[in-house]
Order: sequence, then structure tokens, then C-alpha cells
Amino acid sequence: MHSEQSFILNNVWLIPAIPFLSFLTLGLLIRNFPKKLQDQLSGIVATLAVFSAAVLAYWLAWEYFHLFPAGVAKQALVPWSFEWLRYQENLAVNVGVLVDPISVLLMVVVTTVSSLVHLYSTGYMHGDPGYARYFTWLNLFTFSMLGLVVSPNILQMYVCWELVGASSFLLIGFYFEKPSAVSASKKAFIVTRFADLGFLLGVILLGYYGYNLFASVAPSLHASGLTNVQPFDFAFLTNPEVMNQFMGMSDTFMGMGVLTLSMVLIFMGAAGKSAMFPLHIWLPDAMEGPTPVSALIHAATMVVAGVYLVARMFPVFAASADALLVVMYVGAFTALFAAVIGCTQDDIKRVLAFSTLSQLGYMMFALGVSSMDHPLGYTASMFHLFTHAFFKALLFLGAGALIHAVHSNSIWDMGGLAKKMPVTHATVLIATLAIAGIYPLAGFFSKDEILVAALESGHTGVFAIGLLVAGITAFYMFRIYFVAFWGKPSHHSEHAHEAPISMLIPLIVLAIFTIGAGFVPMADLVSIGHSAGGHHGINWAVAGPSLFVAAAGISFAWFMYVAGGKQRSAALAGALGGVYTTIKQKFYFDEIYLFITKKIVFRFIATPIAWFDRNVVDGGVNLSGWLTRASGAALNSTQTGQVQTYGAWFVGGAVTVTLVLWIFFL
Amino acid sequence: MGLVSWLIILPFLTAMAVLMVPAKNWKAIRWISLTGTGMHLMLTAFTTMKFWALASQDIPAMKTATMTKLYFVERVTWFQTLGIDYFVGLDGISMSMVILTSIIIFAGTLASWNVEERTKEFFVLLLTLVTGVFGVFMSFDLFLFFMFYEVAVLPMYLLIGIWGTGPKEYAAMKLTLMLMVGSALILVGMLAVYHASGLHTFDLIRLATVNYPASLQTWVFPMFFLGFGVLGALYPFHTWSPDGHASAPTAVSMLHAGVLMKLGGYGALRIAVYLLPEGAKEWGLFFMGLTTINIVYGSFGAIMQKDLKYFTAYSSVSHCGFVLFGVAAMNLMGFKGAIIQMFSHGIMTGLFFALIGMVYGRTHTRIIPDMGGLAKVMPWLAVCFYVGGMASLGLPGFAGFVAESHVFMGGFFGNNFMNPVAMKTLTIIATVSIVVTAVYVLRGLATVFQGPITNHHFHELTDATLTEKLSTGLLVATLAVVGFMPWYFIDLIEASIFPFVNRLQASGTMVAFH
Amino acid sequence: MSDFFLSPVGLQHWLVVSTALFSIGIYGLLTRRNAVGILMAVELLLNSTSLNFVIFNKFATPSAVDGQIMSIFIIAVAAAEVVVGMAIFVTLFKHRKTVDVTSMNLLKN
Amino acid sequence: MDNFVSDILFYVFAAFSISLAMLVVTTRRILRAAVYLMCVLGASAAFFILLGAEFLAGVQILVYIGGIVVLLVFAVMLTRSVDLLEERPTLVRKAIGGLAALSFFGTTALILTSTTFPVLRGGPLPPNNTAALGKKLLDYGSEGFVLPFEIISLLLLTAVIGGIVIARKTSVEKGGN
Repeated sequence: MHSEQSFILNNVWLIPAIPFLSFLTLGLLIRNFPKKLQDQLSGIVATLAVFSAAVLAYWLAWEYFHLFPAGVAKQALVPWSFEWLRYQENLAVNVGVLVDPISVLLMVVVTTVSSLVHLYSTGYMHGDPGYARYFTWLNLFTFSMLGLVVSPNILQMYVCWELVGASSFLLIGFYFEKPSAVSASKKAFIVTRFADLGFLLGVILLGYYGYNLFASVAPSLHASGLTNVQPFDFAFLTNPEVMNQFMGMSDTFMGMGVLTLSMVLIFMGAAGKSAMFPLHIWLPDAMEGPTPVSALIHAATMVVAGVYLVARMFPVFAASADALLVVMYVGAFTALFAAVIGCTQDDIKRVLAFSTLSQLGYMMFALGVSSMDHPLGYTASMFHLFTHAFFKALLFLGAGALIHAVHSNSIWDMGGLAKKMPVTHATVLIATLAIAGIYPLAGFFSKDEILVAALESGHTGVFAIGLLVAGITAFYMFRIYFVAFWGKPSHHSEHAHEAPISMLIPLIVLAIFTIGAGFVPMADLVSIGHSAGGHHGINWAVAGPSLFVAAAGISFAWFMYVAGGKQRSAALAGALGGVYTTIKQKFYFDEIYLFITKKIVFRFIATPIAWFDRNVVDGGVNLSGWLTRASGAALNSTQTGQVQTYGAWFVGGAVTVTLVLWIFFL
Repeated sequence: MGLVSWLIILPFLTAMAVLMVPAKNWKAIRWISLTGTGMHLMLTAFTTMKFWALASQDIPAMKTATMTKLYFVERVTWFQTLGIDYFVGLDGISMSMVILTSIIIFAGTLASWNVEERTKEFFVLLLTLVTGVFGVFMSFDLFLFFMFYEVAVLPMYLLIGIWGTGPKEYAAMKLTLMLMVGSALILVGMLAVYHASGLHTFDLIRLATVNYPASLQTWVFPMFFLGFGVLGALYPFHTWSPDGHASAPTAVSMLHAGVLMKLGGYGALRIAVYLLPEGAKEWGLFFMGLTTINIVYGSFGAIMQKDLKYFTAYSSVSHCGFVLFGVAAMNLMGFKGAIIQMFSHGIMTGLFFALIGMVYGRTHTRIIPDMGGLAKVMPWLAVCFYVGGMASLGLPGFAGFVAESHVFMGGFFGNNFMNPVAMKTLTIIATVSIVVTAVYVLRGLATVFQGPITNHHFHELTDATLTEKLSTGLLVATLAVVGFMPWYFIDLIEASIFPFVNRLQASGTMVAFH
Repeated sequence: MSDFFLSPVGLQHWLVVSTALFSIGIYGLLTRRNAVGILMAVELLLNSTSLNFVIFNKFATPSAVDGQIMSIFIIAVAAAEVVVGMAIFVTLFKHRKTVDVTSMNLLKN
Repeated sequence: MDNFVSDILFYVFAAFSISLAMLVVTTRRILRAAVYLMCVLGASAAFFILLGAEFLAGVQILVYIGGIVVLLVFAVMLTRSVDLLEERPTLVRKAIGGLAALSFFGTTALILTSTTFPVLRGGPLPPNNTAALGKKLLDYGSEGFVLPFEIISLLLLTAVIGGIVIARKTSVEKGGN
């Protein structure tokens, strides 16, 4: 177990550092080059940097899982850290790198998808005026995401969390001249920022109680070999003894124990980033960004940060059963809710966005149904995160290729593309089958495991939702597949042709991952809690029904959109009437939010405050000025300039003074 | 003459040099000013390095100290009979503020490269003002402090009244009068302390050795705090700031919002809290409440503003609220956060005003809805604006986050003499501002820079010139350096903050508002 | 009050008369519109003052003459004052064709 | 008996003097006011005699009546106020003036009558007081008044010159025009 021999284990910091250096090089150096040179260099530099990070990540995964093979308890290593921010004694942020199974897993996912997206982008974004800017931001994002993944403490996580939010903001608003992109980027940032308020409060709360516990817990932590640990560190927070003390705390707030409260707050942040209901509204709009960005940030990596955060804090969540229940219900509801909306959308990227929401809900409730004693859901969630990243990135990149070909986002403008774009068609079909959960593609295994976990946990309702969602997913995914590839060609799709090679390579590579990822023995690699080990085979009692609903969904989609053409679906929509409209309008959530912000916050808070300040507070200041002048003016009228008036005053004053003196002092 | 005196006198010498030049050589004048401020910046850098080496070593030793340790002290008796000394020196707080001022005045000189109306008088006044500011930050004699304070406040009237825009006379008058009311309160407090101490000295360090009676502290502390609070835009005495900032010329807005407003927080900490710990304990929660209003109210007020300068001024009200909030939280993290926030807000708001000046110089409008899509034609300015905006909404990686997280932690962690529930509640209310800030920053900036270009005249506009790039680049780099490497900054100031906290702990055990 | 009139004339009787003259002077000073009239009222005041000096001289220090000396000085000052006052009025009249003091409010504003 | 006569005289002159003084300040013809003033000053001279200050009475008549009032009459004529009926003071003016005067009189009289002055009651002035007056006025000892005397004479001189200068200056300017 000596990690000293391994170069990569000792220098994990290189993985986030390389994209960062590349970001700096691009942002400070290359951006100042002449336009042509800029465009030539930026794509190459950025892509190479991320590819080398990916190579290092694979190396790391290899080394790490060889150091801790299946069956061996996997240690969390912090090979490198330094004191970044010292709040006070025993309350510092040690920025560093944490290497444990899920961080390694995420590093692999992030670098893989990121490097493929970079490669894809060199083709997709070719000739765009903001080409260099695009790669700069993309590198910034990759750095931030890797920094988030390797965070050994919650504050570093928060820092990187905000940074990915900012880079996501920049990339959604990449086409900054397009008003819809601008408002989408604002919306994404503000909604996640609102969620981050909860996260920040949770961090402060954890820091506060952690700090208060620190003195009593520190000696035993030191004894167990955890030196140089700080209250923000995950190693501290997830330490059993700390959690025990934490649970024992009698402080409550609004009827919630502090542990539950802080976990719910943290989950609020996670829900914002992972776009859980009701903070989901930003993700569909985020599709205004370039499609590769959607693939990388809003499908494969950033949006799973919330899931990752919950997984990272899982022992603490598990210690507070209530918080975990919240995770489960929110996840399950989002899975269903988003899947239902996904059936009605026409924009291919929005359908994918809702499917992302739905799949994220899957991962969340998988975490929610597990516990430290039954950690299958934890493994399943991470597994699904892993497989979803590949097939969803593939779907988005495929969608990007389609959009690139027909210059429209609407699935009705596509149609009949199967022949014109064979490679895209094949890869997208693989991904669609994968997300529908068809054996033996990646999605099948992970989804199956989640359903098994839900069933075993006893939450039958959640299991039923999961099964239902699996069917709906198959339906709406095949809806877009059938319409786009086999539907009636429109004038948009007549001149479509296959994407360039730089875009196809990522598609093919991701397709290979999508086929192969399901066979990764995830249970050996990622597990937590007490019943580690025990490789799960396929539980056909669950897989059978799930395959059945998937097949049913596909058949229904075929029935509606291939066999029936457009008329049948229109008839169904008409039959559903108001229900259909409500779903199509995403249950009017955008309108509700607009109402809250525009009408309530702006009109009834901000405007009155601005008015109050200008008129009442400043009015008070002006009033005091006016009073001074007015009293001056009033006194001024007594100054007639006539000696006689002054004389009268003088006499009056003299008399008064005399009288006063005489009465009071004589 | 030592290092500190040179730091104070250099801007004044520059002003004198400018006076020597005939007014028509305005190009020579700005070069002299730039050289002077550039030399000052270098001197500051040199001092900072020397100081950092000394102060960061003293951190362990200062952990239990109750008296501020000064470095590079110079002391000359001035009026013996009244006990007034020329007593200057540096501690971590002063040092950070000197760095801030030095950077801002250098950037401000670059930003006023195009002042062509009465260039000579402008720079003379500007440099005089800065002399006053440096004097305030480095003097440890109350009388000297007050004298420099007035030197810093008064030129502002002329600078706004002559070179300003809009209702400049009104704004200048309002600003000066309100600050004068503040300084009147400070003067009364100073004299009260002077007489109560019975030491016949204005020496801040010696005055701090006296335990003032609680009855005195009870009424003198709020006088000091309100007096400095007026300058630090404490609610409801902040209204000079939107008008003043909106009317002032670019460099003056920068200096004023960036540096002069910091005198408020600096004085509140340095004098009010340091001399009167008992009063601080008693009034802490009250002022924490007021500053919470500042924070939330300022950010909501900024949402609806149409003028970029008003927009920034309201965000300043909110951000300066963080400074005083940190001070009012009365613990290590609060004080530290207050100082970092002073620094970060100074740089940030200096950046904002510089950029607004540059944008205004091109578009001739400051009205947000009149602009649009400017990022296309002025990418550099847009990027800098976004950096400033991101820093102001507390994005990690910039100094604002370091400051705000300190302040929030400080407020939440509380101390052992103020009601913990109230402090936590106020802190939670204050954190709401991070969302509101995001709303107004993004709304404002998106309207100005993003979207299609709304006015066809804008197509002909140009991006930043070299001097402008230098000026804004310096400020952006400072924000990023402090944000990415906060430990240097914390090492710089931490040793000097312990005494403030320890004094609070050491003073009597009076508990208020429980 | 009746005591006052029944008792033999003494210091207080004298002083009351002098005060009455002084008050009348004040009245004139405040109500007269003609500058010369005001000057006359001032003469009344001065006269009453000088009377006071003599009264106190007689009742307080009958053996000394200091009060009378003061009176002489007052008369002299009054003379000087009238001279200067007259000169001013004449000049004023030349300029403004009136000596009505209500029209003289240059002090205002 | 002597006291009785002087008391009667006191009341007579007091009544005379006060009523004429009232006329001085209320009459609308300024020249008449000057005449009434002359009478008041004459009554004051009588007062002086009653008080035993004969020299002062003389000075009063010579300087005041003979000099100052004549000057005033000149002033009246020079400012062409002779046939001018002075406008009546407004009611407010009257009220203010009356109030001021009455309040002054009331206060002062009240204080005077309710105060016990520690003084002799009407001791006569020494018969040779005029000589004493002259001596004292010109005495340069510690009790003397020679310095004020000189200053007063200077003042008078200044006033005379000043009067001429002020009154003349503008006429010269006028003439220059």
C-alpha cells in the first residue's frame, strides 16, 4: 500500500492543473495573438491539454485500482494539500487532492468526455468568431470540474462548484448576441446561485458545528492517524465519531436537528446544480449554449456534481435518515416529472435536457434509497452516473451532428436522416438503446442496479416510479429517434450530409464506451458501508419487467410516430387537451418563476426599496438640509435690515434678561 | 525620514511638482503624476515585502497580544502642551490599506489620462487628497489622524464640484456636509476620549492602555461608529454615496468609493473598537442589524437602477455593509473579513468606476437600457466588467469570496458576548444578498454588454487603449491574486487583528441585549 | 403703590421719572420714521441717563461730583453724536431724497 | 416745608416733562417735536436745579437747548422735513414700540421700587459743588478726570470735522458731476 512509488498517485494535482495552465495560456497569451494564429493554436492547445489530463486520469485509475483491488477496503488518499485559507485556528481550508474510488471514477468520466468534446468542438465550432474564447472557457470549465471532483474538503468543493457555475454561465451565454442565450445564461447562474445559498449556509453550519466539535474529537482523530485534519474536510465530517457527536447535538432549528438541517441545505445546493425539481428550470434553457457544451456540462459532468456531492457526503446523509428521504423523494419525483415533459418537447436538445433531468433524478433516488447497511444504491448511482455520462454525451454530440446538418433544433425539421448520416445514425441508435435500458448496453446494467436497489430497500413506490420512468424514457427517446431518422424528410433535412471526421471520432469512441461501460465491475470498484463486495449479477426478476416496459415504450413510439405518422400523435395530443398543453408548457414553471421574480421581487421589493431610498431616506437628508435653509429663511424675515426692528429685539431681549436675572437670582 | 513618511509625503511632493509646471503643459503634468504614483506603487511594493517578512513571523507571538504592534514607527513631538505627536507607523491593517490606495491612485491616474479641463488643478487636488488618505492610514496619533482625515475629505468637494457631471454642486455639497457631520461626531468622540484618559496625549496606543468607564464607552462608541459609518455608507447615512459617485469624475469616483469609503471601516475598527471594547460589546448587535439592512437593502436597491454609476453605488452600499458587518461581528473572522472586504471592494469598485468612465467616454451615456451588445465592440472592457461583476457577487477565485466567506463565518460563529441566535439570524439574512447580487450584476451587465448591438453608433466604438488596459488589468490582476492566493494577504493582516479580538475578550464581562 | 405717592420724594421717585423718560425715548426710537425724529428720541434717552447720574450723585455720594462729571460727558457726547448724525442725514437726504428709515434696509440681504 | 415745596415742584416738572416727552415722540410735525424736546430738556434743567446741580443746569440749557436742539432744527430744515407731515407709524410698529417701552418701564420701575437702595435720603449737594466740579474735571491726580475730558474734547473736534466732511464730500462729488 505504498503510494510513494507511483508517480501519478503523488502528482494527482497535475490532472486539474494541466487544463488550468492551458486556460491561462489561452486566456492571457494566445488570445492576444492575431486572429488566424489564435484559431489555429487554441483548439490544438486546449484539446491536447485535456487529452493529456485524460491520459493521466486513466493512469491514475489503473494505479489506484491496482493498489486497492477488489475486496480490499479502498482508502481515501490525500497525496497533496496546502493551507489555502485560514479562517482561524483549527478552521482552515486545505486545498488539495483527494483520491478515492468516486473521485477517480469522476476524473475518468470528466477527462474522457471533456477531451472527446474538445475534439468534437474543433470541428463543430470551426469558423466561429469566438473560437478561441470558446476553448478558453471550456478549459476553465474542465479545470473547475476536476477541482470539484478532487476536493478533499467541502469548502474547496464550494469554490469549484461556483467556478463550474461561472464557466457554465459563460458557455451558455457563449452566443452573447443572442438574447435567448443571454437570458438562459442569467437564469442558469441565478437559479444555481440561489441553490448555492443553501449550500453556503450548509457549509457554514457544518463548519460551525465541526469547529465546535473539533477540540473534543481531534485527539482521537489524531490517534487514528488523521493528522492535519480540518473541520471542513470530508475526512473529518464523515468520520464516524464526529457524526455520532453531531447526531447527539440537541440544537434544533425549525424542528430539524442541525445535522438534518445542514444536510438538507447542502442538498439544496446539490439539487440546484443537478437541476432537481423545483430548481430544474434552468437546465432546459441552458441548451442555448453550443451543443458540445450541452454534452459536456449539461449532460455528462457538471449536472452530476449534485449527485457527486450527495455521494461524497453520503455517510453524513445516511446518518440523517430524513435528509436522505428528501433526496429520494426529490429524485424520484424529478425522474417522473421530467420524463413526462420530455414526451412533449419538439426541440431535440430540450428532450435530451429533460431526459438528463430524469436520469439525474434516477441517480438521486438511487442514493436516497440506500443506507450504510444497504449501500447497493450508492454503487448503482455511481454506476449510472458513469454510464449516463457516456451515452448522454453521445446523444448530445449526435444531436449536435444533426443540428449541424439541418441547422434546426426541431425534430420535425429533421427526418429521414438515417441514410444521409449513417455513422451518426448508428451511434445515436446505440445511445438511444442504452438510455432505454436494452441489454447489453451500458444503461441496462446501471438502471437495473438502481431498480434492484429500490426494490431491496423496500421503497416499492419509488421502484414503481423507476420502472414507469424507464418505460417513458424508452418512449420519448425513440420518439425523437424515429422522427429524426425515419420521419418524413423536410426541406431542412434534404441537403443534410454526414459530419466531419473530427466530430465522428468522438461519436464512435463514445459509442464504444456506451457498449462497454456496462461491463465494468462497478461493485468492485465503488462501494461504501458494510456489505462491500458481492458482485451482483443481473437480477432477472427486476431486469425482466424493466426490459418489458422499455420494449413497450419503444413499440408505442413506433406505433405513434412510424406507423401512425404525425396524425396519430396529433390526435392523441388533441385528446389529452389541457393536460397535453400543461405538460408541453413544462407545467408553467417558467411562468411561475417569472411571476415571482419580475412581479414580486422586482416590483414589490426592489422598486419600493429604490423608491424608498431616493425619497424617504434621501428625502430625510434633503429634509434636514431644507429645514436648515427654511429656518434660515424664517430667521431671515426677522432681519428687516432696519435698525428699529433690531432695536425692538434688543429692548425685548434686555428686558427679558433683566427679568430673568431678577426673578431667579435676586 | 523613514519609509512611512516617504509613503505619506510622496504624493504631496508629486502635487508640488505638478504645481511647478505651467498649466498649459498638461501632458507633462499627467506624466509627472503618473511617475509620482508609479514610484509610490513601487515604494509600496518594497515596503510590503519588508513588512510581510516581519509581520508573518509575528503571527504566533501576536495570538495573545492585546496591543497592536507597529512597524517602521516614526515619532516626532509636535505640540508638547497638548500631547500631539507626529506619530506614524504601519500595522497589517494599515499596510493592506496602503497597498489598496497605492494601486487605486495609480490606476486612477491612468484612468484620468484624458482629463483636459484644468488638468493641473485636478491632479494637485487628487494628489493632495491621496496624501490625506495615506496619512490617515498610517498615523497613530488621533489628532494627526483627524487632520489627515479632513485633508482627505475636503478636496473631494472641489473635485466633484468642478470636474463632476450632472447635479454636481448638489452632490458635492451633500457629500461634504454629510461627511462633515460624521467628522464632527468623530471629533467629539476624540475629545471625550482625550479628556477621559487624563493622559494628555492623542497617542492612540497610549490611549488604548486606559480602561474607560463603561458609561463613557456607551455613548462615545456609537458616536465614533456613526461618525465613521457615515463615511462607510452605513444605513441610513449612505445617501451621499449614490449622488456623490454618480456626479464625480472617474478617478474621483474610484478614489472615493475605492479608498475614502474604507476610511469609515478602518476608523470604526481602528479607533472605535480598539479604544472602546466595552462600548463595542454593547452596541455590536445594534450595528450588526443596521449593516444587515445595508447589505440586503443596497443589493435590492441596485436591481432597479438605470444609471451605471447609481448601480455601482448601490452595490457599494451593499458591499460596504459587509465591511461594517464584519466589524460589528466582533470576532477574528469578522474583522479579518472586514479588512479583506475593504481591500477587495476597493479594488473592485475602483475597477467598476474606471470601466464606467471608459464606457461613458465612448458611448456618452451611462443609462443601462440605452446600451446593449457592447461586448462585441469592446471585448476587453466587457471581460473586465464581468470580472468585476463576478468578484462582486463573491465568485471564488476573486478577493470578494475570501472576504464574504470570512464575514459570513464571522457573523455565524459569533462571539461570547453577543446574542448568538440574533447573530446567526442576521447572518442568514445577509447571505441572501449573494443571490440578489447575482441578479443585479447579471441583469445589468447582460443589458449593457450582451445581446445585439442596439445603437448603430456603437459599431464604430473602439476597445480599451493601452493606458486603459494597464489600469484595468492591474486591478483585475490584484483581484485575482488575492482571490487565488489569499494566504499571502492573510499573513499580512492576521498578526495585527489578534489584538482587537483579545482586547474585546479581555475587557469587562458586560453582556448586552441578552 | 399709594405708598409710593404718599411718601416724600426720594431716590425711587426720581428714578421712576427718569425711567419714564427713557421708556418714552425707546418708544420714539422704535416708532419714528423720520431719522431726525429718531435722533430726538435718542436725545431723550441720553437726557434721561444724564439725569440718572445726577440723581445718584445726589442720593448716593452727595459729597462728590463724579455723577455730574459723567453728565457733562454725556452732554458732550450727545453733541458730537448730533453733529455726526446730522451730517449723515444730510448726506443721506442728498442721495435718497428721504430720511424715512423704513426705506433704509440695505442691511437686509 | 422746603421739602414739601421741592416735592411739589418735582411732581409738577415730572408731569410736564413726561407729557412733553410723549408729544416729542408722537407728534407728526418734526419741527414741533424739536420745540417740545426743547421744553423737555428745559424741564430736565429744572430737575438739575432741584437736585442741586446748578452748573449742570446751566450746561444743559447752553449746550443742549442752545446747541444741540438748534442743530436738530438745522437738520430738520436741511432734510426738508419742515412742512412734511410724518407718516403715522403702522399699528404694528406702534404696538411693538409701545410694548417694548412699557415692558421696559414696567420691569425697571418694578425693580426700582422693590429694591432698597442703601443710600442717604436726599442729602443736599454741597453748596460749592460747582467749584469742586471744575477742580475735579481738570485734576490730573488719581481722582481726576482730565484724560476723559481731553478725549471728549477731541471727540467733539472729530465730530465737528467729521460732520463737515461727511456732509460736504458728497456735495463735492455732486458738484463734480
